[in-house]
Amino acid sequence: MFVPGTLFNVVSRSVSTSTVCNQIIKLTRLRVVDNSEIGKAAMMEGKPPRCIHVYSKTGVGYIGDRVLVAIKGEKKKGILVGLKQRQNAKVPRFDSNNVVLIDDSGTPLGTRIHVPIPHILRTIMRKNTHSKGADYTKLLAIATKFV
Amino acid sequence: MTMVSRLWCQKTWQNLALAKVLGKEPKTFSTLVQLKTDEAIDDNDSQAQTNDELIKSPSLGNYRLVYPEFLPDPNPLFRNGIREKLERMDMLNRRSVLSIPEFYVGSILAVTYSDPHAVGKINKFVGICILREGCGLRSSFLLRNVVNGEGVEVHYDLYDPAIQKIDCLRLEKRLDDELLYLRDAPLEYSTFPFDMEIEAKISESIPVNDIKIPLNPLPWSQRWERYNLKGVKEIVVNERRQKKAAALAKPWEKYDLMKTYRETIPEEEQNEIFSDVYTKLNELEIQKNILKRKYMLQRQKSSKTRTL
Amino acid sequence: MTSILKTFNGYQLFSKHLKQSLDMIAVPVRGRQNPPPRKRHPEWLPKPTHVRYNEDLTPENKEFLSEVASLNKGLHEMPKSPLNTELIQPAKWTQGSKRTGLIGKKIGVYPLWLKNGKKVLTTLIQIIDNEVVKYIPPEKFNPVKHSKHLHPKIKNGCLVLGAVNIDPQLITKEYYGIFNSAGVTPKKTLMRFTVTPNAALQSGTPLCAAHFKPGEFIDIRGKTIDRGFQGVMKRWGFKGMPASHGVTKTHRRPGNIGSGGKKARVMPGTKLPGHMGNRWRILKGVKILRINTKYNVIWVLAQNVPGEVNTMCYLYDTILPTKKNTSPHFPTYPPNDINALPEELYTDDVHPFTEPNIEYQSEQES
Amino acid sequence: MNQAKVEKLVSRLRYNVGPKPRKLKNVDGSEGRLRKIKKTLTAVIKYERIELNYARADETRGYVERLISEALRHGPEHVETMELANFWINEKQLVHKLFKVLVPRYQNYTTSFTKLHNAPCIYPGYAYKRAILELRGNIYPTVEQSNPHQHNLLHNILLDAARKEYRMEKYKEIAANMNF
Repeated sequence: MFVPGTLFNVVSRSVSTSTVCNQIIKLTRLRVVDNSEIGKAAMMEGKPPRCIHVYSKTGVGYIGDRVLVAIKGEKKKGILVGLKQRQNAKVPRFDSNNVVLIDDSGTPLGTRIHVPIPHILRTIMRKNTHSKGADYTKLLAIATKFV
Repeated sequence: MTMVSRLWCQKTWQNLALAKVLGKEPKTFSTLVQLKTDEAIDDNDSQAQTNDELIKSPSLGNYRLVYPEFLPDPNPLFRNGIREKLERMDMLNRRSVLSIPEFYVGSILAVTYSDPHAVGKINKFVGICILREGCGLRSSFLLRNVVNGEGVEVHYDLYDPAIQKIDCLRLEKRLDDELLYLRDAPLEYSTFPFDMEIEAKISESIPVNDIKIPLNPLPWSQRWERYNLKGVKEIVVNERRQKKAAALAKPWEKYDLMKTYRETIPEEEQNEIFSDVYTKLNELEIQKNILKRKYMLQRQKSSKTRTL
Repeated sequence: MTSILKTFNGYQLFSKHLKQSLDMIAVPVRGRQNPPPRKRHPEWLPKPTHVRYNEDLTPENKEFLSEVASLNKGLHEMPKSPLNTELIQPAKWTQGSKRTGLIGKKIGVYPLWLKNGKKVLTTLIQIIDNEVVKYIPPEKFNPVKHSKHLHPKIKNGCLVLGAVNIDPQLITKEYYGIFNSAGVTPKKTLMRFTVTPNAALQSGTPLCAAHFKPGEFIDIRGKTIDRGFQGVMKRWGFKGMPASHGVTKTHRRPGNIGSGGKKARVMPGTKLPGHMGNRWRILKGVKILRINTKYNVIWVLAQNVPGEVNTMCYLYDTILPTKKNTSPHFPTYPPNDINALPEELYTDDVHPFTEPNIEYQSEQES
Repeated sequence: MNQAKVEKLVSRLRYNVGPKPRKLKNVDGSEGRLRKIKKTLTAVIKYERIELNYARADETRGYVERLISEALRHGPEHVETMELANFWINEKQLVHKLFKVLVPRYQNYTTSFTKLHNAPCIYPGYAYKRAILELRGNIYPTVEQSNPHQHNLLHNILLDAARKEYRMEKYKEIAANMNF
């Protein structure tokens, strides 16, 4: 998965960066799950984006939170659509930390999300749309499967 | 021994007798509902054994495996007879509304539930039960499946009233009590189709699936070499991790008789608990069986018509 | 010599000095001006004058005594009970009335589900054998007063309640005397509740869980779990210090506890290690969700009722002004009508387990 | 709230079991703790009555009771029980005693199999709480002393008379009811 440089970097520190606490904090590696050009290219290259900021007061990202990611040398915004950490009853937990890239107005960069996304995201996205100026419900429209 | 008899004077004996009298709980005077779990067992004149019939009857002996959540937490700091009784009554009331099938870790379940985030839709999740935990109304289970190439796990409360239906699609056990290692196994081992149908029951006893699963290469979510797993093909780790696992192993723990005692509910208490709920559970089981037979008959008929 | 002294006295040369010295003896008291009131033994609780000892009874006699003692249990069997149940009339609740509370036993915590599908944790409190032991009218009731608190002008009376019947053989003669005069079976726990005179009850009146209604708010007083001597991290939630980065021997310590300079002392009230728990605490404004009248159990919407499971706690009508109850059963639920109640009482928002599954409907339909 | 373990089925012990195990200070941790208990347990089965430290006696008591109840439950043919007996009893001839002497002895017991008495501290010396742990039904004279003159105490004589009177009244009442 990793290119040799990254591999060396990780091995030399012998510290895994974010799997232990399973929280989305700064420098957590995320997985882009939409079919946006930049996202696909980054995942193919084996350089998954890192979270460089979480737009919440605690600095810890939970499901539906907005994050700023560093992807292929660019800064992009994204929405967390699936987490690895333990969730409440009836909210699914995923095997990877998934993110969907959006622009400033809330429009997704891709046209399709190829993993399932949780039902609870509908409520969260609708709620966020009201409070902010951006419209996040477009993200729900490009989802292929809800669980 | 001589010393013992010399020192054992009249006074200590009197103190002992007094302590014994004080230690007796005057339960008979209270209008509390009497429950044997509450009672202090007196050293000298303990009560006679519970009736032998219950111990011998095979159906009650099986109940602890089928309905483990009816047994309370063995920690004496949390025990209370009345609370356990009320909790059991609530559980039975819920079970009479929703039929909860018999299932084990390793069985494949389908859960239909109503979701406030998706109103007016049928939400159904199918998956393998990889964990069963909690007791009483807190009991819950964890289902795992792979959807669109992504591993998904959902946690459900067994007595949640928003659950509309629970079906056991394939009733079987695995070699381990928890299957959390499926997270680090290839995805095909936890992939189950959403349109699976209920499999016909072949034998009376619960089949044990003795499949051995290979694990993905490192890194893993947990140090599986330390868990003494039976359902996993040989675990390959480096020497350092092997040594550490060997150092942390506790092979003497299985001989610790009091540890096992403090982790379990004794048989006499189990019989009291299950004889309390036996009649109602039995009724529910009979109803369930009738419904199941009907369903099977319908399926057979429909399959015949299809083949014709 | 004496004559000389007498003459000096006669002149009163040192009178001023003498007076001054007398004044100096009456120096003002240093330290706390208003010390907290000393603990006073309750008037209604006689002090034991003798201890229990081994009576050396033969086993047959022991059995005989417990047989006789168990015959005289319960209110109805009491031949001398002064209670006349007809006299308990439901009075009218007025503003400022205060009725009695209950003595309960915390028996556990488990979840209930609300009608909207939300899971809430509830604590179960059982009301065991609660009976009025004594009423002390306002004239005779003189509690210890804390000088810092404001006293209400209306003086309240006091009800002594008892809970959990015990074997009379296990208690001293003095303790038995309290119950004998009231015509009540001896109780394990006693507690006093201040009440207004219009909420007075006769001794021997049984109280049950139906004293409260579902939906009412109560305050619960209990003794918190005794955790022993604890450090600042557990006791006060301090952060401690880093595990590494050159830190030695101070991973769970408080660090600096005050400034130096002229103060040169630890400020009163500084959070330090010490004994944690085993204190009386009141949890205020807890909602009652469900009541079982058969087993006398109350479900309250809280998972943090002070105390361990199987310890006693005391329930009062809440003092929070916004949650105060305006239409309670006053002075208590009539004990003769208990059979008229259904076994389970719920608030409107609780989902009883006997009801069908919760299904969420879309807003247009509903 | 944790689920109780269900794989193993155990009989209830007929004494009040403490909520937590004692640690019994040992450098080897829980393994060393078991080794300590093994020694005491072997001694209890061998001598049937020993005097020792209270904490260790109380801790060992549970293990003795459990071992005997397991032996009663499954018998010597059961492999796991034999393994347990092998582990716990250091002197192998005592394994035979467990299955051939103790099991028949406790077959019809409704009380606990062991008894724990408080013992006086040794003076002079450290005031450790001491105890006597014994198997019930042993051959030694009883540790407890009974008052031989109990029946002649005044209150017992009075109570005897009262009891007889009370019973007579009861019988009379019953007889009167029978006539109707």
